[in-house]
Amino acid sequence: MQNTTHQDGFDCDGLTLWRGDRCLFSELSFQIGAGAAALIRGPNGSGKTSLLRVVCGLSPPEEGAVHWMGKGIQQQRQAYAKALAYNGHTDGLNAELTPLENLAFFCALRGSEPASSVANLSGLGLDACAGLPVRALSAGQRRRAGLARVLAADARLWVLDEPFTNLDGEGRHYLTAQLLTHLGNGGMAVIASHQDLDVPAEQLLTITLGGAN
Amino acid sequence: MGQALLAVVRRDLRIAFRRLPDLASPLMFFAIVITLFPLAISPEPTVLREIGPGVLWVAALLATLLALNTLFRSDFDDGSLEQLALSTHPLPLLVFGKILAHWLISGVPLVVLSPLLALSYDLSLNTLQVLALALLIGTPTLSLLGSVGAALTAGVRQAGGLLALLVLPLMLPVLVFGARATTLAATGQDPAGPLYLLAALAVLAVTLGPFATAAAVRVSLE
Amino acid sequence: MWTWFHKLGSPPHLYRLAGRLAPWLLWIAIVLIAIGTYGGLVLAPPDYQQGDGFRIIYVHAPSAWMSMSIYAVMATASAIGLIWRMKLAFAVAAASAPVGASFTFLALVTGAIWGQPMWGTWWVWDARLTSELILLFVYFGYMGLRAAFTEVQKADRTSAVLAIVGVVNLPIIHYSVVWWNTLHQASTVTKLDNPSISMNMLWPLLVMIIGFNLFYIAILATRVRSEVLGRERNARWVSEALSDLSPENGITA
Amino acid sequence: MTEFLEMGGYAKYVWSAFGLTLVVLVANIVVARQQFRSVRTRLAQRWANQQESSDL
Repeated sequence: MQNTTHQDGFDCDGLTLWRGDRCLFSELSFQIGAGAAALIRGPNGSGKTSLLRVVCGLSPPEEGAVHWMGKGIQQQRQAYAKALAYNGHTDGLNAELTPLENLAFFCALRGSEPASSVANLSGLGLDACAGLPVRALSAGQRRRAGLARVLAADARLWVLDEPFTNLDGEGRHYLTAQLLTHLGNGGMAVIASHQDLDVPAEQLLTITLGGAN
Repeated sequence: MGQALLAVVRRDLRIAFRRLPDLASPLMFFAIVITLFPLAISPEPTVLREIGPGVLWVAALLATLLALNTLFRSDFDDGSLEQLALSTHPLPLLVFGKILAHWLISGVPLVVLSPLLALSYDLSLNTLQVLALALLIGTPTLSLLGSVGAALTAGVRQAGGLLALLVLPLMLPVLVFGARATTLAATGQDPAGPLYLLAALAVLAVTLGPFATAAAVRVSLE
Repeated sequence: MWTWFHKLGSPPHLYRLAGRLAPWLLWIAIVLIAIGTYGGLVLAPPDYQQGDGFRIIYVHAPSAWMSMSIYAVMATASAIGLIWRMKLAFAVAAASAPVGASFTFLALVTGAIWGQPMWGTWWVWDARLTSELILLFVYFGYMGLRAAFTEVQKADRTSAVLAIVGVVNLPIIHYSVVWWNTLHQASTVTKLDNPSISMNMLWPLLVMIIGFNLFYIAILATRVRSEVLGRERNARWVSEALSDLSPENGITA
Repeated sequence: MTEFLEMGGYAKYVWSAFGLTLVVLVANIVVARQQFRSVRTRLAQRWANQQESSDL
């Protein structure tokens, strides 16, 4: 893994992170350019989620740095936030609000069009429950609503934590299709998942955690 | 910029009104604490007039403390706090929106409710007005200071006692000046001095508070 | 100059340096405190107003001073830790908190003992005593928050924010308590002001303050070593430092 | 000497204050050393266990 910072892409350089007593990963470096996706694999507790949170800039690594377009993300918090769409284990949706209200809130925050969020909801088959509070939704529907936010954000870099969990076959198919079009338009993605991504091999970079310590 | 602030305030108010019991419990608590003291001390109007201002302010402080739990905890648990931290808008602004919404649903009802309850302490009309004004100036500071503690303990289970220990010392100046202003009014003197000091605290809290709370949110999300 | 500051940032270096310094600092501190006590109790003349009772100032004033300066050290170390990401700065803050709390407690009780003969009761809501009491709550709040997190890094950064918020608020709290105290001046005539201090009363006080400061740094040195070991337990140098399993004491006293 | 001990009538206040100071100072020393020693032995054992498990 050469450590040169990729000018028009995303890269991690020498990342080291400890969780209490365990070294989750050390000297981890990888980079992806336009149209590429990084798949983070590894057994449970191997630090996949922690790595994604470091990638988003939510938690600082012990050593190493994350670069976007060749510049450290800490120096360009606003620009990186514009380029990033993150969906963690919890889908970031308030239980009392409906999926539509949640999406409208995030679109207002991002200044993007709420209309696109409605389209995504229907695309993800959420029309039926668009009016129900999120707490009444099934785990799969909640996951779809969370992904609807990612789709509505039209961000260049997707960071998704186990996006396929709780999704049925049809949902998985829809998400994979969206991912391929996203990569097709020069987008990038860092995805932690147990399932395989059927993304063409030349666009896919697989990183396995958990073997390190 | 202002759009984002309004969006956060609207969202939090909508959530709050969907969970009315959560909204009402700090106010019920405020009322109950106020009715305890006459039972504990004495129903004598002269006694009540003397302890009234102090009791009302201590009850207001504790009610605000109770209301703080809902400020960040649910957003921390369901992941929306992460989304706020990753937003393009500066976090202090979004956090200020949340605190503003929190003040509207916990502080303002206190300001409205306290004069009514203060009647039971046989306080004069003028005192009630000064009490309401002092609370109007003081409760934003309570929310702003309290939000730092709420953010720091967002990830901690059963943080009730710890939150009180962290936040009450910070709220003491508001208690001292607020209670003094009300007592001065109750004894027919001019409460202007402490009110100005309360206002000074409010200005300080509004300018510095959101940045401290934003830093606390970032740290508790790490 | 920066190399010194940077070298302090390397755990093994600080660990060894603190190990060497701690015994000397402690001995010097004990000697100074002994001299100060002798000066205060024997050499200094009694106060014309409070008689020999005023001698309590030789322990009350230094511990009150330490309680505030240690919190300032904690806040500064926390700021350094957050801004320059120096883990050892957090170790200093973590190590200082219990020592600061012990001095605050000491200042509180010696203050109450000092006031007792004058006021006839064990506790009076004097401005300085009340501020000391609030400072003790602030210390407990800091230690409570730090204890709420199992992970050291999380505890460090969260308590650092609290320490900085605290240090900004403490002066405001103190002056609002003083303001509040002057309101009720009429009821309690007493105030814990320092008696007029002549030179032969003053030097023991200065010696005591220096002694207390050195004592704090000596204790800090040993406590920081424990914190550093705890934080760097997976580093190679820790296994080397532990390999000589002879009980190499932090403090030989 | 007894006159000195009386402290002009303030004996119990002055000596209790200085006594408490001594207690707090000694307590600080003892706790600091105790903590240091327990961290050392705990880590030494842990390091020894690691050596054992890696030698297997």
